Amino acid sequence: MDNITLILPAKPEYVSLARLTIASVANNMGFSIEDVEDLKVAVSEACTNALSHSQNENGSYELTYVVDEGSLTFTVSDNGMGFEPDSVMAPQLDGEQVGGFGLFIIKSLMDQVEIVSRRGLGTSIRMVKNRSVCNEV
Amino acid sequence: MDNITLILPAKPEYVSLARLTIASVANNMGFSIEDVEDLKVAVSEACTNALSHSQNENGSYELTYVVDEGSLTFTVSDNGMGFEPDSVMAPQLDGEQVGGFGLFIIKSLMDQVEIVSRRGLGTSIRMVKNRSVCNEV
Amino acid sequence: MGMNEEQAVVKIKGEVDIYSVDQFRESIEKSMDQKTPKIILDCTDLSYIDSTGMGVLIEMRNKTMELGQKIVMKNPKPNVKKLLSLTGVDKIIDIIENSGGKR
Amino acid sequence: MGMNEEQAVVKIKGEVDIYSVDQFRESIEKSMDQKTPKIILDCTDLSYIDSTGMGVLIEMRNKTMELGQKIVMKNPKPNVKKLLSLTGVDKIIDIIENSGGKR
Ligand SMILES: Nc1ncnc2c1ncn2[C@@H]1O[C@H](COP(=O)(O)OP(=O)(O)O)[C@@H](O)[C@H]1O
Ligand SMILES: Nc1ncnc2c1ncn2[C@@H]1O[C@H](COP(=O)(O)OP(=O)(O)O)[C@@H](O)[C@H]1O
Repeated sequence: MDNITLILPAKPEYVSLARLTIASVANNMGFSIEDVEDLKVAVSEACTNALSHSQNENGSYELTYVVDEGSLTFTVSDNGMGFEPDSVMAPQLDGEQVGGFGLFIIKSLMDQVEIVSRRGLGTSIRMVKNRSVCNEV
Repeated sequence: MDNITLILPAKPEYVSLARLTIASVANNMGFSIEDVEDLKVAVSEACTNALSHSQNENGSYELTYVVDEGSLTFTVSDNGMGFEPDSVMAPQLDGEQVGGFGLFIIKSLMDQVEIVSRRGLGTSIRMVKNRSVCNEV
Repeated sequence: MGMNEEQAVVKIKGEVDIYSVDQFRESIEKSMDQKTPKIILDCTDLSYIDSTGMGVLIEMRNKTMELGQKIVMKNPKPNVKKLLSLTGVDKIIDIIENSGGKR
Repeated sequence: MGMNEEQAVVKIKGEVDIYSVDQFRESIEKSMDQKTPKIILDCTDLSYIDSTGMGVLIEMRNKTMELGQKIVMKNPKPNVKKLLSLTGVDKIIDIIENSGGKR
């Protein structure tokens, strides 16, 4: 079990570093191309939320990747304003709603999602992607 | 001034992540292709030393990148056995010596190098690369 | 950007995320100014998009519809198509493949 | 790996660093077994090398010399050449460019 930590400035231009690093780690683990693309989206959505909803202009946020035999577990943690995960409504998929897709996309693409959030303290979202055997080439 | 921190497992397979991240940061800063290559080598040499000389088998080591207007400052810090930087001899460049090139290469490629090392506590090497105006295309 | 009488073509390149999304919006808005009935977003070189891009696509689709224009996405990669489908954006924006065959 | 009577050719691909350096050494050692007088390291697709690779190059150059063989590096990229020159390895290992012209 290997741990990687990445602390990024809370600025849009560094979200690509989160994608770059997770793609590299997942590639080396043998994830399929499709899974790697899913992981890039999931980590970006979590970073985007850390930036957009955390009011922490000059701050930073933290990513961790935990490399395991059969899975990649990663978390995105901010010190932002927090929220109540259970009160977030599922988006309408009729194409009329402009926002609110982030958490929905993460839950659709990842095998496990856990959100811990405290009002005024921050949010940590933990995602797990299993390396499916049948996806291996 | 933006700060990025990366904590990596002290294992050879993760040194490429150090290269990947510094190349991405330096590219976005507008460093020339040659400078980016130099930065990749310098960060790798420092990581290789952190792994090779730090006896910290199951440990980790830390990288920081500080993005400034005109320069990229980065450090590689380990909790290893430390050494006395002043007692390291310059390598012989007659092609007969197999090792001892790491610090020499770093000093050749970077604009500033500073080593802080404490026996038994660890080593931190700080490197600066200036974005030279004349290198810009 | 290219055009003929009927359609404007915008080439979307690289990654659309929270950093580049404003530029993405602007390039579509710019092509709207040509007032062609059709606006083709050529996605051949679009390697990545996420919810920030989906939001802009919906926004721009609604805006063009009001003006009697229509956005069409051309040749999106599998990962892009997956997001369009997941968010239902493919129900309101037409997608065409490279050959020109409608999906 | 290819060979004719005179020379063995080893294609070196990707990155040589502390992780891949053992594989780099092994591929050179393997080509030594063919006992050709010349061993060409085709570096066309070698994108990165550092001091770990320089160490192996010196080691292998010394070993082949003892056996009456000779290592030649073919078509290294500018960043690779820079390291060869910085460490003086280019003084003991010949470098040839793609055209075959000796440097
Ligand atoms: N890291 C976070 N910090 C605070 N609030 C968050 C965070 N992540 C999500 N939220 C809340 O959850 C809601 C839904 O998030 P999401 O599904 O990503 O859609 P969107 O970000 O487009 O609103 C957000 O509007 C926000 O109120
Ligand atoms: N991070 C480190 N921890 C402990 N010792 C170090 C570290 N970095 C360098 N050294 C010492 O400095 C010497 C020279 O290092 P270097 O120039 O990189 O060559 P090499 O690693 O090939 O010996 C090493 O042999 C080692 O004794």
